[in-house]
Amino acid sequence: LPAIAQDEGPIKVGILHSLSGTMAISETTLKDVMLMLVEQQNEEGGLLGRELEPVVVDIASDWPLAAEKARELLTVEDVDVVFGCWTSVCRKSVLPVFEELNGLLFYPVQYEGEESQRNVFYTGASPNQQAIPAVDYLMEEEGVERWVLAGTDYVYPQTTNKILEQYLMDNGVASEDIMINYTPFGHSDWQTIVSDIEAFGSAGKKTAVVSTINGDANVPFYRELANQGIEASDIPVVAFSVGEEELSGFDTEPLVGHLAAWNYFMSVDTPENEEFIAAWHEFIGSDDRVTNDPMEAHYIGFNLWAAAVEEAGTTDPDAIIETIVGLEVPNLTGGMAEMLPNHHITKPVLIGEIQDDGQFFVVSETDDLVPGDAWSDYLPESAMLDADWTEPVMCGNYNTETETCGGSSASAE
Amino acid sequence: MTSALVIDSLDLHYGAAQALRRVSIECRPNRITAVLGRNGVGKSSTLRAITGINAISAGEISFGDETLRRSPPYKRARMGIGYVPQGREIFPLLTVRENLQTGYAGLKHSERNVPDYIFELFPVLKTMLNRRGGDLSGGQQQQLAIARALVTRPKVLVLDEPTEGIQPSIIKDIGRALQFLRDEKGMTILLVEQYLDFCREIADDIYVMDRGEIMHAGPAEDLDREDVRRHLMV
Amino acid sequence: MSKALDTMLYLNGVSVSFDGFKALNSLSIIVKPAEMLAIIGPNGAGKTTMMDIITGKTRPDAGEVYFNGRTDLTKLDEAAIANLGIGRKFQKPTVFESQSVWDNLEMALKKPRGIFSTLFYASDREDKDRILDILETVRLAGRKDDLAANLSHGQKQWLEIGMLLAQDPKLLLVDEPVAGMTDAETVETANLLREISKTRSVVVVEHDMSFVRDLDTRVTCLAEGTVLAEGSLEQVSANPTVIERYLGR
Amino acid sequence: MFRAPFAFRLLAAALCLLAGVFAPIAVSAQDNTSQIRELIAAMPDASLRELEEIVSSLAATGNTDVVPVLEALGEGDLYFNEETGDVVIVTRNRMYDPVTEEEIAPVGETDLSRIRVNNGLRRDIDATIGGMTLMADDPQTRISAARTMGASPDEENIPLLDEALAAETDPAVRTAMENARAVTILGMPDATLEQKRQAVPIVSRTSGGAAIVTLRSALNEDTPEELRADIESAIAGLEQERAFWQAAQNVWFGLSLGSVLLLAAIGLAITFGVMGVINMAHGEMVMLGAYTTYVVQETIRQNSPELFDYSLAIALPLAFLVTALIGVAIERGIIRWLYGRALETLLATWGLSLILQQTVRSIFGPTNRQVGNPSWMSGSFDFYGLSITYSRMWIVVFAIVVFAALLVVLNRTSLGLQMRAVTQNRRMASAMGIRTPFVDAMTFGLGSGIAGLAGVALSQIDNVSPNLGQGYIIDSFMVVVFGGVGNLWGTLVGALTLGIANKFLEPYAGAVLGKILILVFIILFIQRRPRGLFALKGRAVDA
Amino acid sequence: MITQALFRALDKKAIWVVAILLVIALAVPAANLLIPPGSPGHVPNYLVTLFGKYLTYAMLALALDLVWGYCGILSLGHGAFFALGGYAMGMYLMRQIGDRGVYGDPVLPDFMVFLNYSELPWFWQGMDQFWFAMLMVVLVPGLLAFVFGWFAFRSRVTGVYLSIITQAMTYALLLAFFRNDMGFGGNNGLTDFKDILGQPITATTTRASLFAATAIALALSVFICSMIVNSKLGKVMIAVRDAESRARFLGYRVEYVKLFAFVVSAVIAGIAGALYVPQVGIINPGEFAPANSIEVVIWTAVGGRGTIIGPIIGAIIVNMGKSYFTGALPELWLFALGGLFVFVTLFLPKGIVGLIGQWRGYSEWRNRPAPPSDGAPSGEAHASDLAERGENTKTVTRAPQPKPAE
Ligand SMILES: Nc1ncnc2c1ncn2[C@@H]1O[C@H](COP(=O)(O)OP(=O)(O)OP(=O)(O)O)[C@@H](O)[C@H]1O
Ligand SMILES: Nc1ncnc2c1ncn2[C@@H]1O[C@H](COP(=O)(O)OP(=O)(O)OP(=O)(O)O)[C@@H](O)[C@H]1O
Ligand SMILES: NC(N)=O
Ligand SMILES: [Mg+2]
Ligand SMILES: [Mg+2]
Repeated sequence: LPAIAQDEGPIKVGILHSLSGTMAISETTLKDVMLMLVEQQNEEGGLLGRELEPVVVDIASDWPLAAEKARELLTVEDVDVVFGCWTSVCRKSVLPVFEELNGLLFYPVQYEGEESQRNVFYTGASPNQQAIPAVDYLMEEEGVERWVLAGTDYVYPQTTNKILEQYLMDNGVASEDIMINYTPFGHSDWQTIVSDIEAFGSAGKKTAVVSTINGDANVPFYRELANQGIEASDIPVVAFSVGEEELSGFDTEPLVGHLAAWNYFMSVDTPENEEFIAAWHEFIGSDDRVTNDPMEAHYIGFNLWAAAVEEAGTTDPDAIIETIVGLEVPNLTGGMAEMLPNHHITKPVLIGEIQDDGQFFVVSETDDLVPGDAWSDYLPESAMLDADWTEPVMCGNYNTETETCGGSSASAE
Repeated sequence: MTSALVIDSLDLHYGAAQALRRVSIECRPNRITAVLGRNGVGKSSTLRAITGINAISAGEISFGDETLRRSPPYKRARMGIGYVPQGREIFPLLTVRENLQTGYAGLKHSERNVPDYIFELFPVLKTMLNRRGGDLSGGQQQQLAIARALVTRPKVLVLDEPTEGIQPSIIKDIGRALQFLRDEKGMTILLVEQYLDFCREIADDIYVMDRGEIMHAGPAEDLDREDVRRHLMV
Repeated sequence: MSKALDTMLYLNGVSVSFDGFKALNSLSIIVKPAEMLAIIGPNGAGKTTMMDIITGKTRPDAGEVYFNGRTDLTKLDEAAIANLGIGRKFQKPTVFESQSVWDNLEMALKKPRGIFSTLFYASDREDKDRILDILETVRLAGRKDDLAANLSHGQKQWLEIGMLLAQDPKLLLVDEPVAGMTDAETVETANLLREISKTRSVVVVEHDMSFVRDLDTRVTCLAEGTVLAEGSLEQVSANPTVIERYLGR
Repeated sequence: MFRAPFAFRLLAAALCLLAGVFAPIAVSAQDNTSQIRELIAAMPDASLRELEEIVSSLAATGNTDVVPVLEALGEGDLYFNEETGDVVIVTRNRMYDPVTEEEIAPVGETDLSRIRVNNGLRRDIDATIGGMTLMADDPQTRISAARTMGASPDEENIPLLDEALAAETDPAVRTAMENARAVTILGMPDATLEQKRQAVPIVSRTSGGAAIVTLRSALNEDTPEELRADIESAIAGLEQERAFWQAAQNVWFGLSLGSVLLLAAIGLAITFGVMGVINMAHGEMVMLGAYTTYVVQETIRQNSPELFDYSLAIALPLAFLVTALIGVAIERGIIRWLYGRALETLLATWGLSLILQQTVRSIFGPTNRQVGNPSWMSGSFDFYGLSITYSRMWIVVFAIVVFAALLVVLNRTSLGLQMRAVTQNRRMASAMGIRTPFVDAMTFGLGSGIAGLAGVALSQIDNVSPNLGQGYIIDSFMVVVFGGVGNLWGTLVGALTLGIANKFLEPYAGAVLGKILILVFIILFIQRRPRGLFALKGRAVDA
Repeated sequence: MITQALFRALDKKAIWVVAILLVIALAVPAANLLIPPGSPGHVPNYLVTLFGKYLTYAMLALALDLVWGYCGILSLGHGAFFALGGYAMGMYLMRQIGDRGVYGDPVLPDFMVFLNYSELPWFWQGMDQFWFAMLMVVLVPGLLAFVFGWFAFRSRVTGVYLSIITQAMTYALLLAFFRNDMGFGGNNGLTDFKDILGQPITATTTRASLFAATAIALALSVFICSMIVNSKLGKVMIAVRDAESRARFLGYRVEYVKLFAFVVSAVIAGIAGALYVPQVGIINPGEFAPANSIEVVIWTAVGGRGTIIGPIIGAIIVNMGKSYFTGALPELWLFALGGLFVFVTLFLPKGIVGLIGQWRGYSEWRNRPAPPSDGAPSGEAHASDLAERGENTKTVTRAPQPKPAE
């Protein structure tokens, strides 16, 4: 039986990130952290007495290539699990492959939600674990009444902003107090937009910017903010895609006080985190390197998977999918991350202010862990949807009103 | 110094095709040497070998005491070989003035000017200094090409069909000018020409080529010999 | 316009200037069917510019240009003009360098020029014979399969003449055909053109007076973009201004 | 909005302190020093809410001695010693007592922890300091105090402002104070009609969006008719003015975007425009220039931080040299085999660009590198109704200088002439005695070097990452082609036109659609002028 | 006449290519489906899809070569036609999902439900019909090429100017398709396909059929291109490439010649895109990225421009290299790929195909004395030497050279 032969070899861990192209800037670190986690696990004796072997591929920020590489990992390399992707389009493009070949994908980045797939585990935040709490904070703590929703023109910002817009309106914000602005990927000239924000913010009401601006465009955006003198005390910017790694690209002194909402900050003071950072610095060979939220997501994802493997006693995807739900592993901020039936996890939500050393100072933290919600409650078309990959529902988009499982999975049964 | 420019047994190939076979020419100093021959016999190829534009596969080119075989064209130009190519090869986007100034490259700073006699010879150029070379008429370009070569103060002037496309009165002027350059400026001149009357008038020595080979060498008077003329017939 | 009626080429009051420089200045020229006109004139007189105007390369600022009595050439583009039956040999030989001598001629051959007629064209005996004929005439038969790029300067001139012949135009514009040719070739070219001019109209520009003499036809001398003198070669070359400005002493 | 450099604020604070010593108020201040010390000592253990209370208590002492400590708190310069609990102010190179300002012998850094603040607290501190510094000696401090009051109007400030105005002689400060006072009055429900009517022209004097907002919010149902008329006409006037300045501001944004495009494209105007090399590695040259800046700044940060403000001046020649040398190497190694085969240069330089990107990624890592703005490149100033950031302004100036220099090199020097000659006819140029290999190498080196210079400038506004060049390569080609290949002026006008057009479209169409429209515009424009804006005409071209 | 043209299309080289492709079209699916996994000769599913993808790339490269190699139009926007064909197919596949989407809407694709579309936008109408979608696959790229080409060629936009506006075109489309409001799924594009023509898209038989269809389509494209370039029209195309204005003076309507080549090429590219999408399972705006189109140019150059087989070989080799290196040398593969491009330009100026001709000329060349070792002419000499040593056929010995400073 091939299964036995397989059990003797190493357990293969696929790492599917962009090491070149536009996304390399964010994803290379995730590849490194995965290598570190695998190495650590091997030092502890591997899993099920077998060694782990990382298999790294470069998807080169090219999404059809990502699908090809996913297929290669699952069929040619026969990996047992894959950790990968950053962008939603990457996930979308590999998802059919994981479904077809029944693989396992751990996806570590905050995303727009509206998805739950049997073979995918979402260890990043869904909108209710990041965006909504951040807006709550601004409303309550900073008394913000006027909102700029600025984002890069793609699905994650569009969806998040749609959810936020609905949420703000539900909270009594008038539509003229919401300004929505989209920019292309890699936008580098922010003069007009920043001055528009300034003008919008000088209407006498406390104004804040909710930024879903993606990776590369952030540096010029924040630089323009600083140069045009928009200070956090006037118009705070809260970002969902700016972490320690993005901040390490520029001088944060003029940006002190701007905010970010994540589920992890490097500055969080817990023993687990301290250990993680120390290990990271040692692994990467530099004390200057930062850690960030998606790295923690991989940390959690990897540990959840490892726990599931130990518990199930096999790496068989079906077994893992069954076992992993309900497992808990510690996160780096002092709590436990639980894999929920909808394949999302529980997370604390932290709001941090940028400090002049490029770190965040946590100014707010949810009291409880927030369970990730696959289908937003703030959107009419998904409010009644639910995901549950345990018996008896076994469905990624279960309609609680009609009590049927919609779409693809229904017919797949 | 007995001779200014000697080429000895040149072979030249274009790819696999041989264009020149053991071509030897000796240009006596202060003389005008003319090379004649029908279309495609290798006249231009010979000149391009001398200027270094085409690489030769065998033979030797020497200029004074120097051998040129391995020198790139700009070194040869700086040694004193001035070249007027067939088809003019004006720098089309440079103005007439700038076209002339390209000849300054190998000159000392004090020499960087256009000798007056050039404008006397080609007055039209003076009126067109700011026009782009490419806009000139064919004949004007030809005049510019000759002028440009003279700016480099050559010791040997190599001209490929310099009268092509030039109006009769200026051809006469060019003839007089070449003689002037030979006599007054001590230049050695190597000329490829189809225009027999012109050659007869100004050349001292002639070489006649056919199919990549030198078929005849001798004084200009030989042009009237029947056996020589036959090489020029169709 | 009415004056144009029985002409092959009719230029009246044509002017063109480049950045203020008047290259043609109210030029008027008439060529009748089956007539040859030789044009001489100093360098820069505007001879080539005149051909540019006839073939649609340059648009005149003013003046009339008619072909065959009625077709206004100033309204047409190069391809349309060529298809009317006006062929041109350029002063600087321009051929399709990366194609063989044969293909150059085949493309020039007078045949439908449409997309689908060229796509489905198959050369017949007649076409091949015609090309072989022309190859003989221009003495390139031995090099028919060589790339045009590998021809010498003079051979390219000949190829261009060949292409002009292949087009079989009603009006031939020939710019300096004998530049770079030996004397013997010059004579032959003159014969060739004379032969052609029995059925076609030909405009020849040349600086070679012996060639012009061999053409034995009407001569027009241009200078500064306008007609300086007209008549037989003897008449024109006796004109003192022509001597002064063109022939020299 | 003007952000005073930090050192300057510190000076202001120190001056305030001096003022405090000599001012009459100081007499009473003496006796609450111990209270201040107590409050400060409580800071390390306080929560954010408690800190807020401490700040207001400190303010309540009315003692200007607290200004430095508040400043430091707001700036994040206030630390406490973890062992002793002593609170100290730490700036880049010194550490001192928050009250006495006496230097303290440095302790190991690990023993110090910062007292954290958040935005809310920072705002409180600003307001507090504003109130306390209205009478400061330094006019700039007084102006910013007045501005703070104007930004958050509070009835209680009126007496303070009146007092200050009575003593104020500096016209600029007076203006600011009068404005703050007028803004406050307009917002006061119980101010008299007369007071309000007087306030209207004062508020509208300052122009800008804030004035309009103030005036608008002064309007409500029961605004008296006369006042309403006053306000409405003032608003109308301001709106008009604003429309004008908005347009002017757009032009400026356009110019500054244009100058960025110009810088990015101008090296390409040499390697592509003059030499005809389809140089896909141009963007990587820009990137290498930016990394040179990074290396220079890193070296300075490590070795002599005081030179930081000169980092760009040092980086410029170095970046030019580094990229020019790489350019020369590329030309000698690869490009020179490809002359006359322009399209092959596309292939080779594309390969090169991949290699260069990956090399940089291997050496410096894939993430952004930190390149800072020297102080003279930070912040902004107001020029009439325009807000101009220093970084953009210097980039505009720099672009113009580079352009002019290049123009001189190309058109006025013999090297420039030789460059053009060589690219138009390499063989003939050589036959004229021009050392073509040298000229080729110089030309490519120059184009690359200029790309490197552009990299230094772009490092000031954009990411310094291995992808930096990719972001500019397409735009650069668009600019060069739009302007007309081979024409430097075309590149200039092309860059500025595209920049300005972009900035005028952006407010209406949004950044994405704006960009699409620009591209469509380029496509259509090229139909009209198939050889670009500054097309070369005549025979010379199609010859 | 037509039969003659067809006959001519199958010249020595083309007939081999077509034959090989047809054999592949049969053999690979057979080896995949009939030979059981594990036995020698079995072609795994993974390779079937992978090579299916390469063949669509080969088609795209061939399409580009028709306009670039033969007609001198360096299109830096050919990816746009490919992507448009792909989107048309993607729309069909999207509509085939029916009510199996996550929101279960019978008509609207998920992303539309999510973006509050109340009904299908007009341009999605009819895309549920296979024949209509296939018509669009051909028509949309063809029409865009026609309109774009009509204006550009009539305005005599040439050389780099044309290249750059084609790049602007694909860039503008990239930005437009990124927009969520366009109704094409924003940057996520179209994905999660279920069936094609009623067959499950992930089924092995479907995969094998798609592969066969691609190989046949490529064979057909080769046939069509070969017919064009071997005709007199092909010669005129080369004439246009080398001396456009001279061709005009001969009476050829240069703009129509170019337009014809451009439209045919765009249609081939569109069909390639349509075959690509079901095999990779996603179409997203990234396909419009200018860099993608440049890559196509590079495949063509690597293989050998101005030949029929060159672009096919180039596309397959470069992409095989990419597939291999991104797995084997994930951190260094760009060095390998970049190095390959530099190497090819320097040492194989006529691409891989030219290598053969070069070998033939090698012995002759070896017997020649070396050209001068240093100095200016070497660049020229080198280039022309290689050109000479290469094929001595009458087609394309020289590349069309846009003049530098024009
Ligand atoms: N670049 C080239 N490549 C290949 N063959 C060439 C090349 N240039 C010239 N030839 C061939 O070499 C031979 C000699 O050419 P060359 O130009 O030297 O002739 P020429 O005597 O100058 O003729 P013309 O009087 O026509 O100028 C000709 O047969 C020509 O076809
Ligand atoms: N595009 C242009 N820009 C400026 N001047 C031009 C342009 N085209 C032609 N000229 C000028 O117009 C005049 C006429 O040129 P043209 O080529 O018609 O002369 P030509 O009679 O053919 O002379 P040649 O006998 O020397 O060939 C010349 O002086 C030339 O410099
Ligand atoms: N999921 C994101 N951030 O694209
Ligand atoms: Mg010759
Ligand atoms: Mg002329």
